[in-house]
Order: sequence, then C-alpha cells, then structure tokens
Amino acid sequence: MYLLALTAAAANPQAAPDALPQALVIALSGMLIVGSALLLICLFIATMPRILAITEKFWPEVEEAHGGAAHPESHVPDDDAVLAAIGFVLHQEFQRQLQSDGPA
Amino acid sequence: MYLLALTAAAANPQAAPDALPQALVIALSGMLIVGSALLLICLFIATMPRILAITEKFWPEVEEAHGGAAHPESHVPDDDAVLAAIGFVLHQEFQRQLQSDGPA
Amino acid sequence: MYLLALTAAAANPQAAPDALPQALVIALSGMLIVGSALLLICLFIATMPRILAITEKFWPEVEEAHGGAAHPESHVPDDDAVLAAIGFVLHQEFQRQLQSDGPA
Amino acid sequence: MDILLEFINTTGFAAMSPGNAIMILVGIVFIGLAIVKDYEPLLLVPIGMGAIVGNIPVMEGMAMGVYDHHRWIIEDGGVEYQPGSVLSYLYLGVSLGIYPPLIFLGIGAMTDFSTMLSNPKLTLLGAAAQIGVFATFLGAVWLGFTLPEAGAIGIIGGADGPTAIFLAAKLAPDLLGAIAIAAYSYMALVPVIQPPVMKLLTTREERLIRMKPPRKVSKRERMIFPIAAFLICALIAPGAITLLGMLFFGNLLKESLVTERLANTARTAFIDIVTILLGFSVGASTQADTFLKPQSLLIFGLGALSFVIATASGVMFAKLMNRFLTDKINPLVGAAGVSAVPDSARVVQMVGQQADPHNFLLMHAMAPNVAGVIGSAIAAGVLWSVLT
Amino acid sequence: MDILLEFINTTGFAAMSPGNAIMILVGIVFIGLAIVKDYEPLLLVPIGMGAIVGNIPVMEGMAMGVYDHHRWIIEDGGVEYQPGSVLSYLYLGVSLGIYPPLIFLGIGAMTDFSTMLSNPKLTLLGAAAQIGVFATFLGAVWLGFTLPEAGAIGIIGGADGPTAIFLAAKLAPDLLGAIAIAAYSYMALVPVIQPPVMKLLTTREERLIRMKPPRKVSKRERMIFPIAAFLICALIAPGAITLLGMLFFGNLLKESLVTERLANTARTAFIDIVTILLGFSVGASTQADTFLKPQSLLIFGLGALSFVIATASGVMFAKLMNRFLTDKINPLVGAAGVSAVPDSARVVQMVGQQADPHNFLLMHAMAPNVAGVIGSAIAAGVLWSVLT
Amino acid sequence: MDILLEFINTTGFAAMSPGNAIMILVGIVFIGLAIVKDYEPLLLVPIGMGAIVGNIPVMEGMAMGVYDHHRWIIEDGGVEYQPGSVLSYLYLGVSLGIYPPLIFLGIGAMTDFSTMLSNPKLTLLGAAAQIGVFATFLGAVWLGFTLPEAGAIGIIGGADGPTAIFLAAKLAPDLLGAIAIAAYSYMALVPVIQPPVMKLLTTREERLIRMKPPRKVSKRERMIFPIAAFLICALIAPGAITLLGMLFFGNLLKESLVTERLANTARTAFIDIVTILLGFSVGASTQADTFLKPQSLLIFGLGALSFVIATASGVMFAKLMNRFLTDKINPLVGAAGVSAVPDSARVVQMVGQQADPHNFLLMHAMAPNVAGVIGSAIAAGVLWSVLT
Ligand code: NA
Ligand code: NA
Ligand code: NA
Repeated sequence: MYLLALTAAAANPQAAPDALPQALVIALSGMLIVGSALLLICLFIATMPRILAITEKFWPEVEEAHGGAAHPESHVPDDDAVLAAIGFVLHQEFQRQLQSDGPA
Repeated sequence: MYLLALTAAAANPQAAPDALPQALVIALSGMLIVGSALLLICLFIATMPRILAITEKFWPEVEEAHGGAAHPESHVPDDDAVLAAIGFVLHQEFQRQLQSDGPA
Repeated sequence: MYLLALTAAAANPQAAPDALPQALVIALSGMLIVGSALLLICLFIATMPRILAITEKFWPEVEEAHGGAAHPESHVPDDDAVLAAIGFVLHQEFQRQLQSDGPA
Repeated sequence: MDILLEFINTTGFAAMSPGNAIMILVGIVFIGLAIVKDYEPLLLVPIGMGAIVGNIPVMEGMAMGVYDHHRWIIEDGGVEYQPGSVLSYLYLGVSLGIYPPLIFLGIGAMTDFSTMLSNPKLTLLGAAAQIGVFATFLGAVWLGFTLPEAGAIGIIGGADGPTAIFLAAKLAPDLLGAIAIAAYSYMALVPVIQPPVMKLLTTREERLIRMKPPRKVSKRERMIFPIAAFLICALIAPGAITLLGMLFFGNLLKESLVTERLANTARTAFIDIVTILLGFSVGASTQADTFLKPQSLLIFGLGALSFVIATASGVMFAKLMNRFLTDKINPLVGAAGVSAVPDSARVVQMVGQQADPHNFLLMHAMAPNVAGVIGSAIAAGVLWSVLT
Repeated sequence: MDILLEFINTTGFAAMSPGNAIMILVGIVFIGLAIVKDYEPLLLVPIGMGAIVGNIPVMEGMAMGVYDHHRWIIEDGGVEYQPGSVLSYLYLGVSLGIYPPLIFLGIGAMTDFSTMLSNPKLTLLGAAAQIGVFATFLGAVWLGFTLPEAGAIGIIGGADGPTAIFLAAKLAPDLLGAIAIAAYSYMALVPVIQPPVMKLLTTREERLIRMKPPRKVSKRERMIFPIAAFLICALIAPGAITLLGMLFFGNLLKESLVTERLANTARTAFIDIVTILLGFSVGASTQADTFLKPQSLLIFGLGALSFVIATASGVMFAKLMNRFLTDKINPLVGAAGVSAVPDSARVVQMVGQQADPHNFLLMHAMAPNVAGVIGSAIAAGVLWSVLT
Repeated sequence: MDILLEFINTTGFAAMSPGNAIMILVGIVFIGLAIVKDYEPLLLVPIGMGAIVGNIPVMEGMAMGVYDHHRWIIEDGGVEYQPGSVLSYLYLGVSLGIYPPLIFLGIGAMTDFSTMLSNPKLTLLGAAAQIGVFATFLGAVWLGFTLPEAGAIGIIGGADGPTAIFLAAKLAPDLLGAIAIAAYSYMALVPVIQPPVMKLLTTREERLIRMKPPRKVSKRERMIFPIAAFLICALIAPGAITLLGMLFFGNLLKESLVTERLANTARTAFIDIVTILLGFSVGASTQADTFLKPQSLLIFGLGALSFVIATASGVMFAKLMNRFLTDKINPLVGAAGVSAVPDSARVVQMVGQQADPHNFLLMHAMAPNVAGVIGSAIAAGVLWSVLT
C-alpha cells in the first residue's frame, strides 16, 4: 500500500506536496503503533488462560450467580414473548387434555 | 371570528392600538398559510393511493417483515428467564406424562 | 459527640483554630435544624391518619384503579403478570393431576 | 446566638409571601386535579410539583431558582464563568426551545396518521381550529400587548403545550410561564370547556351522524407520508421546520419499520425524560413575583376564549363542509381539530355517545386531532417568521 | 526519525508517574471489590474504571482530562470559545451539581416510604445519625480545614454519595474528588465498618428485641407524604430545596399512580444514564496530582470516623428512646439511620439474624434508612446556607 | 399586501437552490436504501431525514440551521449571550466530540469479545485493515489536502462512523459533514463494495477453508479483558483514551455481571438517544452550500478507495499468516477487519456460504471485526496526537 502511494507520488513528483515525506513517516509509524498495540493485546489474550490456570488453584472461580439474580429490575421482559410462550404451554396442555379425554 | 375582532375594535376605536391593522393582515395571511399547507397535504394524501396503484405494477409491495426480525437486539425481554419458566412447566408436564403413561 | 470534640479542642488548645467556636455553634444549630425538621415530619406522619380518618367520611377513598389502566404503555412488564401466568399454568396442571389421579 | 438568628432568617417561614402561598396552593390543586380527575397527569403532576418547589422563598444570595442564570463577566481582561443554579440549567431546555422539539420527536414516534390518510378531507378541520390562534392574537393586540407578545399568547389556542412553549420562548420570554401554564391548564380542562360549545353549535340530528369506517392504509403510504408532509409544510412555512422536522422524523422512525428500536426509545425513555424536565422546570418558573401579575390574568382570559373559538371554528367548518359532501361528517369531530391529543378526540367520542351510545367517533376524531398538531406548528412558524 | 521519537514521547509508558500507577491500582481494586464482594457495584465499577481512564498520563497539550475545561477568551475585542475535552463536559454535571438531584429523582421514584409512615418515631433515628456529619465537621475544623472545606468533609458522614458530591461542588470544589471517593468507599464498606460498632454498643438482649409488624399504609397517605414532607423540609432548610425537591418529586411520580410511566423511566433509564456519567467522571477526576495529597488521607480518616460516629449515634439514640417507649425498638435499627440505602438496612438485618435467625429487621430498618437520606440532605442544605 | 408578499418571500419555494434539491433527494435515497435494502437503517434513516430538514431554505435572519451557533458578544463592557438555533445545540454533541464516545459506551456494552479471546491471532487482522486508513491519508496529502484534513479523511477507511466523526471534529471541522456522510455511506455499502474485492484476491480453495470452533472463554477472562486491553491501548496511544475508555467501560459494565442494569441502559435507551441526535444533526449539517463542493467528491472518491484497500489488506494479511500457521485461517475472514460491525462479518459469512453452504464463518469474522474497531480508534488517536 505504501508502495502504491510512493509510486503514485513518484510518478507525479511535481504534484506531490511538500508534506508528503512527513506524511509517509506519520503513516508508517502510525501503522507500527496500531500493529504493536493489537499485537500486545493478542499476546496478552494468548497468555491470560495460562496465568488464570495458575491463579485458579489458589482462587477458584465459583459460580457467581448473583449478577443476574440480584438485580431483577433490569429485566424488561417482553410481554408478547411471554404470552406467546404461555399460550404455547396452554395449547399443549389442552391438546393433551383432549387426547386423554378422547380415549377415556 | 375576524369580524368579531373587527367589530370589537370598531366599537372601541380609541382603545384599539395602532398595530391592529397590521395584526389583521398577519392573522389573515397566517390563516391562509395554515389553510393552504393543510389543503396541500389533504390533496397529496388523496392523490397518493392512485399514484401508488400505478407504481405498484412495476414495484409490488412485498411483505417486508425484516424490520422486526433483523434487529433482535431491540428485544430486551429476557428470553432466558421466560424460557426457563416455560421449560420448567414443560418438564413438569413431561414428567407427568411419563408417570401417567407408566401405570397405564 | 460535641463533648468529644470540645475535649479534644481543650486538650490541645493551641492547635484549635480560631474558627472552632463558630464551628461549634454551626454544628449545634445545624443538628437542631435537622432534628426539628425530622421531628416535624414525624409529628405530621403521626397525625395524618387521624386527619384522613375524618376527611374519609366526606370523601371516601374509592379504589382508584385508573392509574394503571389508563396508561398501558407504562407497564414495563410486570414480573408479577408473568408469574401469575406461570402460576395459572401450574395450577391447571396440578388440577389435572388431581383429577386424573382421582379416577385412576 | 447571631448565627442561630441567621439560621432562623434562612428558613422560609418568615420570607413566605402571600403570592408564594397562592402559587404553592395552585401547584397542589394541579396535582390534585391530575390524581382525582386524571386530567393530563403526565403534565400537571410535574408542573404542580415544580410550582411548589419554585415558590419556596429562598434567602437572598442563595442561587436556587430557575431565573438564577449562569453569567459571563469580564474580570482582569479575561472572561470569568459564573455558574447558575441547577434549576436554571434544567430551564435552559425551555428557554432555548430545546425540549419542545424533542417532545415532538416522541409524539411523532407515537402518532398513527392512518385515519388521516384514509380520510384526507378531515385534515381541513385541523386547519379550521387554528382560527382560535389568530383570533386570540388579534384580541391580545387589541388589549394592548405588543405584536410578538400577542403572537405568543395566540398560540395558546393551538392547544399544544410544546408548541406554545417553543413560540413563547422566542417571542415573549417574559410571558413564558403564564403562557405555558395557561396552555396546559386548558388542555387539562378540555373535557370541561369543549362539550357545552359542541352541544350549543350542533343539532341532535347532526350529533347522530355516523361515519364510514376508515379504509386500510398501506405501509408504503405511511412511510411516504412523513417525508412528503414535512416537505409541504416546510416549504410553505419554514418557521415550522424545527417542530415539524422532529415530529415527522419521529413518525418516520416508527413507520419505516427498520428503525423500531429508535422509535421505541423516542416514545418511551426519551420523551419521558424530557417531559419530566420540561414540566418541572416550567412549573418552577412560576415564581409568584414574576407570575402573579394582571397580565397573567388577561392571558388566562384570552386562553379560555381561544379554546372556545377554536372548538367553535372546528365544529362550524365541519357543518360548512357537509353542505358540499355526500358522506356527511359528524360535526362533533370538528372539535378535535384543536389538537390537545388525545383528550379532545376522547371528548368527541364522549359527546357523540351521549347522543347515540353505539356511535364510535374516536377513530374519526383522531384525524383532525393530529392535523391540528400540524396546523398549530405551522401557525407558530408563521408567527415566528413575521414577528421576529 | 524525529516524528517517530515524538510518537514514543506521546506514549504513556514514559510519562507514567508512581501516583498514576497507584490510582490505576485503586481503580482495579474498586472494580474487584464490586465484582467479588458485590459492594455497591453500580458505583464502584464506574468510579473504578473512571480512575483508570483518568490516570493515563497524556502528552502535554492534548486536552483529554476532566480538568481540561472549556474557556472563553477575549480576542480582537470579541469573545472566542475554546472547547474543552469530552470528559470535562461530562464532568460539568458533577461540578455544576446537576447529576446529584437527578439521581435523587430516581431514588425518590424507587423509594417506598411506607414503613416510615407506619412507624413515624423511627424517623428520629435518621436525625440522630446526622451527629456524624456535624462531629466530623468539627473535627475537620479542628484539624485546620477552612469552614467550607470542613462542611464538605463532614457530609461524608451523611453516607450519601450524591449529597456529598452536591455539597462538595458548592463548598470545596478542590476536594470534590477525595470527598466523593471517601463517601462511596465507606458506603461500600458499610458491611465492614458497622457490625463491630453495633455489637459493641448493644447487649445480646437488645439485639433479640422483636418489633411489631408495620401497619398497612393507605394510598392517600403515600400521596400526601412527599408534598407535605417537602414543604416541611424546604421551609425549615431552604438550602435543601434542590435535592429534596427532586427526591420528593420522584416519589410523587411513583405514588400519584397516574404518572407511572414517568416514575418508571426516572428509576430505570434516567437514573442509569446519570449514574454512568456521574460515576465515571468522578472516577476520572481522581488524577494522581490533584488526588494524592496528605489532605486526602486526612479526609479518608475523618470519613471513617464519621461513619463510626453516625452508626454509634443512631444505636445510642434508639437505646435512649427505649427508655420512654412501651413498644421497644431494636437498637440495631438505629444503625440504619446513616442511610447508605439499602446496604446499612441489610447490615441491620444480618447482625440481627446473627442473634436470632427468625428476627426480620430489614423492613423496620428501611424507615431510619430513608429518613437518613432526608436528614443528610437537610444537613447539606444547612451547611450550604451558612458557609457560602 | 406588503406583508402578504413578505410571507411569500419567507416560503421555501422561491429560495430553493438546485443544491438544496439535490441534497433533499440524497436524503430520500438514504431513507429508501435503509428501508428497501436494510443497509444500516439505524444510521441512514436519521441522517437522511436530517439532510432533508437541513436543506429546507430558510429566510435570511431566521436562525434554524446547525451552523447558527450561540455566540458571546461584548456589549457595554459586559458579556452578552446570544442563543443559537435548536439544531445548533443538538449539533454541539457532534462538534465537541461528545456523541461518539457515548455511542462507543453502548457498543462496548453490546460487544461480545469472546471469539477474539478464544482465537487471539485473529486480532492481527483488525490491525492489517488499518492500512486502508494510512494509505488514504497519504492519498489525501498527495491530492493537496493539509495534513490534519488528510488525517480526518483517512479515518473513513476505519469504517467506523463515530470514530470518523470524533476525529474530523478535532482535525477538520469544515469537512465533518462530508467525512461523516462518506463513512456512513460506505459502511452501508459494505455488502456491495467488499464481495468483489474478496473474490478477486482469494482462490476457491481458500474460500472453502473451515476453521476450528472457538473454545469456551471463562467469565474471568472476559472480566479482565476490557481493563487490560484498555491499559495496553491507552499507554501506547493515549490519543485513543476517550473512545477506547468508553468502549471498554461499556464492555466492563457488561462483563462484570454486577452492573447489568447499567449495561442494559447503555446498550438500549442511552445509545438510542445518542444515535437519534447524532444521526439527525450530522444529516442536518449537510447544507448544500457547505457540502456540495469539489472537495466532497474527492473525499467520496478517497473513501471508496480506502474501503477497497482496507478489505484487500485484511484478506492479504490473512493469506500471509496462513504461511506460518497449521490451523489455517479462511482469508475471507480478513475482510471483517475493516470493522463496520456487524455488516462486514455478515458479508464474510455470505461470501463464504456462496462457496460452501455449510461453512459458518460469522463467529470467526466477529474477532477481526471488533479488533478493527479497536484498531481504528488507535489509528484515530495517533493521528490526533500528531496532527494537532
Ligand atoms: Na392545535
Ligand atoms: Na444520611
Ligand atoms: Na475499523
């Protein structure tokens, strides 16, 4: 990509503004920084499970279920979905009732 | 209404401020503008079905159901809780079915 | 508490800033104000049922159910409703169980 | 002991003026009407509580009211920022006209224009009711108000709180409190004001007219409508761009069917937040010393007049239209042109059922009702263009 | 290569001071406590993450922190606006005191005053706990803080984050970060601080006292309460208008039963948005260079003291009241007067059940708990009136 | 009659320029694409309606547009505040850079980084795609834009609307409208732009590669990730603090499991409100006279180029990585590195299924997709640090 830009600039040297060399350094070092940041994240992620495997022995991950249960006000359920589901169950039920009444 | 205001002003000419004639023009043209805007909307609405009937031949209105389905993140329900509840009921049901089938 | 502060100040008189006497008055009157406000609230609350018992005769508290019904959009579910529905299904189920157990 | 005396001086009991006491009572009455009579509770409760809070007398030097604004002063050749009170910041949404368009966004996302689309001629009734606006404007000029003040007072007849606040903030900021309170009071009193006017101007036969059920409107029509209607209104009355832009934007979010989550937030959390802040800070702006003036009484008188005229104009225009129509309009429906959505449509339904319990006018009344919202916004735009 | 070096200079690794590192660790500890111990997670997670973000060292000249404010400068005889950082705009809600009243609105819309209404004498325990506020105020003056600073430090004893931030923003903006962090830390540590004090001051017999179940409170009482309580508080201590106005406004939205949708938004989306912004920007205001000072340590020490005093005062006052009462109060309930809703009420329940597993004090503890919120707000109002 | 003429002059029909008409049509086309093709409707509908509203010609002297800003003027030795238009206040969130971080908060609270955590090497694809940003930056410099302008144009290649708006507001406010529209247009056109590039650069065999299902990621990993990733990014590129701080804050609210209610509000009501305001005011900033310039065409050309380069870079880098890997990556997945979450990941899935209907790449594509968001934010931070 840089080559492309360089070639373009080279092909038309008069038009290339004076800022182009500076811009090239910015672009290259910018790409370097982006790359190294994501590389570090990548390495960190890759290492984390091993570190956690060690700490796990001293401090095991219990099933922390309090999150969901402790804040019931965050549930903004969908009445429709609920009613549909209930409806389904009732339907099943009536079906069963009919069937079991039938043979009886 | 305008008549009423005019009469009132006429009946009490000294009290009527100098701005009244100007106000009258404003009121009349304002009412004209409001009326013509809503008249245009009325005419547009009345014409729209006919225009759409023509375009319909070239570009039929398919049942565009994607709106709801495409954005599942907007459902804040809590499917899990609901499903758990339903699941529980169904489970009870199946248990029963097994039991009642068993003896039978 | 005030004694404690006073003692402390007395124990170390040089260190006590000049503002301490003023601060003491502020603290005492502040506590007085907080206390009298909450005392007034306490007295008001204690009196209210008696006053309402009198007004009740002239203006009985009807079951004002309009709040909920008039603004159905305000229901951001009601876990209660869901539970009621689940409960209903379970009830049906148990009823059935009893009935089918009965004949069996 | 000086400090104790100072404390007592800071309490409100001493400083309480009769005016403050009256306004606190007004606030309590507003809340009472909302709770007992269910009159526009979403507005009257916040405004009422605001009026109570705004009329607690405060010690000189403590900046706590809506009018204790932030300021910029020049000091040592630099600009120094002096903060205002919390209420003054909340009130900025009123005085800068920001809350009303956001309310309109939510209203747009709630409004179903289907009945209007299925029976376009009812749109005209929403125009007729705006006669109330301009007649009140004339009345206010006649009573000696300046032209911009008269414009802001006239818009009370639009029966649309956000529109009234928006225009008053632009044309007559000093009268904003009185105008807002008048507008919301009469909107709450629609079930009291309108029925006698409606019965006076119609015969029993007219009230018995039944109307054809509205036709089904296609999705495509409902999608195209907000854009087209906005273009028509905006090109004719550019002063209405802000309010109507938001109204039709909200409606487009609803009708496009692909932005349902945005429409849903606009008509729930967003409009609720703005309603709370708007109502409370408008209420708190009714401090007795700025509010209890003879002017305010005049404004209340003119406001009542404008509601009567608007109702009458809607009804009479419907009767006029019936002379040219085969499918007659029930003239009661004209009264819904004052907007006050959805209360005046409910009043139409109620008065209609008093004559014939099996006549369902509610759906038909929604058409002039929403058209009235558009009409008032256009009227506000016109008054703003001409009077600034 | 110059530019590459410049880049390296812009990275934070070089500029990182030990102070920044400490504060980042503090942030991580806050988040850890919230997750592992479930201590006030809705506050500690935003504050913790804010502290991490606020302590990343930034290159000179890049305006990114909460203190990089907008400014107005005079240029060529005109006023030029110079924008601030994004965090500085979010922080305006803290420094101008706007967020705390909005949090109170939501708290009001969540709070059920029923138990307080059914057992009014428990209200007094909420007053007794405010002794913590004024004792700490005296302590801070004795330690050499100025009167306004001492007032802001004292309010930590109110155990009410929004109130502490509101008052600190008015009286001692420079100490706001330390005061806010101290207040929230100790609120989170209530389950650690209170039990020893409570056990020390009560006998086993006292801890076993069972209280009568609260009577049913009528809807009408609950509707009248927020208005009446507001008038009482506001007239006695007008400085508390802003906080208590919003608290009781929120409660009225809840209890009026006709504005349920507004109450619901106030206690969900609205308070959540403000909590996110408040917590995060308070956290980000703890930049090491303004935060890590000996003063801050003193403030933390005084804060701990004030919680102990407040708890002790509540318990002792309950014991004092028992001398005059036939229906004895369980003195543990007095500890809930510090507010820190609902954590200190839960602590009461927990300590009570250690003595008698079948004694349910939670409901009774809610009364002094909510009274403590009102008490702290009044104390803040008083301190604000006198010290500005 | 003069006044009537004046009215006619105030209507928009006369003042309507061809440019305005074109922009209104563009707005209608945006809305049409959103409805018919379902291209990024949450953005295109608000932007489209904004473009329509912003291009209604307004009478001279009526301040209604986004550029009719508030001002402070010196008058009689004091500072006088002159209010701006409502749209100008809503636009402040854009021009001061406040909306984009708030959008990132919501995105963080929505984003599941699990697949990235389970297959870390895919993160690098999100870096590779940023070549599009810097190549476009060079191209813009070459075409004669200043360095800051070129930086703002380059970030279009980041395929991230909020990031582009954030950087453009800092570096090139005059080009903000064009850059924002270009960024969102191409994000909407991802399903059109990417597939040909992807097919051109891959063989059928490569497109058929199946990848191992991701491993299950523990809760603890997901909790630690946002904090650690933020620290890494922030220390390397402090310019990205604001955007990434909010992104990872939102994610921490989600993954901490103890702040679910805050995460829920951040990803629903809060982000919806900000999306509505951001989209609408960005749309309204495209007034024909500031938008329809040769520059804007250049920007659109460069934007298209940058999407092509970013897609190609991602794909080619994946092929490069395959030379060193035993578990091959399907190179299509590299195209998701441009971010445009989640559209480009869906495109990967679609193109992959054209080759093998039983190959499910969506989950794998989410990893570079979210890494691309982080990468673009870092790139923006770097450009901001160097170019201001
Ligand atoms: Na109207
Ligand atoms: Na307290
Ligand atoms: Na990207």
